[in-house]
Amino acid sequence: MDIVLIAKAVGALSVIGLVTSAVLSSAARRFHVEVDERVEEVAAVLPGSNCGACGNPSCFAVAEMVVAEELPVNACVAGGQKVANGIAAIMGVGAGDVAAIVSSRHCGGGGSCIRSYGYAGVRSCAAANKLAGGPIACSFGCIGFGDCVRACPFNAIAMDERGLPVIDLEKCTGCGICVRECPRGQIHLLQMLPEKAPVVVRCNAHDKIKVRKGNCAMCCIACKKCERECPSDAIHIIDMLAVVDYAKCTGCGACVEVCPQRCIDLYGRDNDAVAADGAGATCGSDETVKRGA
Amino acid sequence: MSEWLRVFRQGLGLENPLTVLMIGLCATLAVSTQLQNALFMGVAVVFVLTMSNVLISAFRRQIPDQVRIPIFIVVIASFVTIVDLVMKGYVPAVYQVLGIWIPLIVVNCIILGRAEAFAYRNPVGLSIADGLGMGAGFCLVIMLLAFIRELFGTGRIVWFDTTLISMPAGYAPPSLLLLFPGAFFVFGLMIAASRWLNERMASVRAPKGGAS
Amino acid sequence: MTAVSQLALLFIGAALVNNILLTRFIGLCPFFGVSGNIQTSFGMSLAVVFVMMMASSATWIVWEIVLAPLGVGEFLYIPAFILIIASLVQFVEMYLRKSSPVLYRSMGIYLPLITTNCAVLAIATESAKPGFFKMNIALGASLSLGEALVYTLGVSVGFGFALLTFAALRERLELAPVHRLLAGSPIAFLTAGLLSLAYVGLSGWFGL
Amino acid sequence: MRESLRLVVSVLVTCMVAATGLALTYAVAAPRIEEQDRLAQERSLKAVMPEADGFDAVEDEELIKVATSAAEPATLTAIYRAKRGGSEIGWAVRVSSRGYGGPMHLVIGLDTSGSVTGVSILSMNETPGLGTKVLSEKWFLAQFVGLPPGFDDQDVRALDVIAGSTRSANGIRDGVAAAGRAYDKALQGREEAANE
Repeated sequence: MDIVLIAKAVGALSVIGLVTSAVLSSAARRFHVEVDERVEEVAAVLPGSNCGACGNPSCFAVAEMVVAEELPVNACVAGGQKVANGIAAIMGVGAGDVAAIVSSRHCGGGGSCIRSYGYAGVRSCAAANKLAGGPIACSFGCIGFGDCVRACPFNAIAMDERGLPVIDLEKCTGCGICVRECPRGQIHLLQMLPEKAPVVVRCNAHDKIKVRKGNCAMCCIACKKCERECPSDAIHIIDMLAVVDYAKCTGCGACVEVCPQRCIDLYGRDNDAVAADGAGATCGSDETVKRGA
Repeated sequence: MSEWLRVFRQGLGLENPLTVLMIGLCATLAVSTQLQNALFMGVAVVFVLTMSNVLISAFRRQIPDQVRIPIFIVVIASFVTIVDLVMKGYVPAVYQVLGIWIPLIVVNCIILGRAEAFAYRNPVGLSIADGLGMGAGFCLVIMLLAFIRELFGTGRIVWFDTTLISMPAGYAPPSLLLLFPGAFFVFGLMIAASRWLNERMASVRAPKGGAS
Repeated sequence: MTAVSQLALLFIGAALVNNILLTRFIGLCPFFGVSGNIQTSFGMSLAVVFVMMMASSATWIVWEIVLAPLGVGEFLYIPAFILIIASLVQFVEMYLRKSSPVLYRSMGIYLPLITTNCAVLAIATESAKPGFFKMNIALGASLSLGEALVYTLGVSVGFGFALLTFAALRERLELAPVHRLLAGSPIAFLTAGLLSLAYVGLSGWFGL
Repeated sequence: MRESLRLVVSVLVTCMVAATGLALTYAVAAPRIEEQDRLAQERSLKAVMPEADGFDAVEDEELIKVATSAAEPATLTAIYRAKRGGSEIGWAVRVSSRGYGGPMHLVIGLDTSGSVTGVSILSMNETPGLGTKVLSEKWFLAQFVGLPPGFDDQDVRALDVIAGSTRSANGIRDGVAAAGRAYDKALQGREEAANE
């Protein structure tokens, strides 16, 4: 009765099945991509967070380029020395030293900073910054909605009770994404410093002193006391803001003691005077808030 | 037997394909304008899911790994075509409405997902449990969604040409619920409601549990 | 109406007026899965446009050469088409991994996701054997290969457009203060509802 | 080589089994499907010509061509000759015209003298609640019944529309007007020829 129909149906479908599976199996052979197993090993050593600090889209791309000798063994900035040594071992090559850097915050204001208007929009620094220069009066300070916290692939940044991002120097790999992500990153609110930088200035303001003091109790008032006090001539007032020259700075901490605004903090990766989470923030802590409020 | 029940209940509650795993949404939102159609869709999905689970897990050793996807697809497609033909022949009115959604069961993420994740690795018995469980989970949610949309969208539920429930006379049905945006709104609120329900059940159980 | 304006009408109709995602509800699985951020959505849209064009032409050719002449198309089109699409996706994935690893990394990882995408199968069936979307094309009128490709291009561009607009919305949703019960997928559904309301508004634009 | 052979064979076997199964199901279901289609067709035509008991499609190429050109801009999809007890009592014309949300497919019944015996909608995609009023407002479709023989576009234009869904209503009016034009050009001439 309908043997013809069945035959035609079986014929049609098996032709399609045959063609597709034949094409697939031949393609599987012809397009077989021989993956150098060293690429897998190198990729395993890399942090694998595709942070892009080294300028490449993904760690897998870096692994392939390192194995193909297009990139040096210590290409991974985020991975630092540990990763560089690991890759060198795999590649059987000497590992150069990696200039380790960490991120730092130049603002101590946070909650105590005067608000210029009430902001109820999307809780992102980038969005708030676009609205009349941001809800805080100081146009150089930290808005505190945590764009850097969300952007950090190594979750090394956390907001503290003052509403300021605190960078955990152990986890920070110096990839620089937080500086790119922060709307005020370009004006050095967040800045990459050498990992051993012993002190950091918790202010980034360049406006007039009188205006600055009106906005925030923790600002640098360019009184030059730190400049006179510093034994190794490492800190200078440039454009009415204290700037540290980390080549000369010996980490004696004299400037931290003498600053009347207590606006300079101890910092640096293995600086034992600094609390484990790299906060070490005297600036903006409770007694200064009381004095400045 | 308890293993069978565990897998079955998993499909209904913990891993409900729609509210929890969020797969197989395509047909759900489109077809849930009438309770009757939702029933047919649910039954079709249960049939196809269970039958393909059975066949795949029965031959799971013979199916070579590299070509398992094409074979799964041909098996599922055949069952879907059987449903398609049976519906076209015996229930044309419903087929008129379900139309495109029957063939789309083949690519419904639930079925291929379960075939790959469960049937290919478990014996036939458990696969049936999983098929029925997942299918029932799908059926439950799609009929609930259809019930809400039809009752509030048209003012009454028509079940095989008999009006089961109808809203009070003065009710002016917002036809938006029958349109596509309505489906998104109702489904979103349904998930929120199920979360609220889970929270309340958890909080009701917790204090008692807390004492021990 | 000249042929070109007919095609343009078909394109705009498929892309905006009858947008497959927001007015036809087809292909929702990746719509909610991938639209977490814009980069993944962009990669997904590229992959969808690429695969849909190839899938539609493959199914159109197989329909004209194998299924229609033999007259078995009526009940074999589902397994045949989905078999073609699945192997096509696997073939493209292998080819991409070999020929251009960079493109593969940005687009390739979405390819397996596309095999289970309802939109690809729906449009492949529609361009080979029109009939389901009676709204688009007059009942039963069959499409020439050119028309099928323009129609598929319209649909896939519409798919990408809807996906990207929704991804942008969802990224902002991540930061918006949302009620704890609605956070996550419920608010995504409500936003999709509003977006689809906008697209449905287009329906009276011009009759097709 | 043996390995890839095993792959191809396994896919092939699955395809063959599936194809046979489907062919058998189709063989069983096919007559039922045709039966349902024919019944659906019958019901839609009978809706416009209640007293007819049989319809057969008109195959006369030349006649269809004239009627289709007359029916522009609506597209005429089919013409059926309605019969009762063997004698011809009129025509059923299937037309698709453009509504608000896309094409609307209608069937218009005309008796031998050319007056409208009924209008019914096969399928449309109008907005539920607004466009669908052409269906729910019973008087709208009923007003076409009894259009005098030889009615032309002006008579149809004179009939009233539904507030809030003018474009859908116009869609239906265009369809009926197209059927009228088709009748004047093609069917009438055909009917005289049959009388001589």
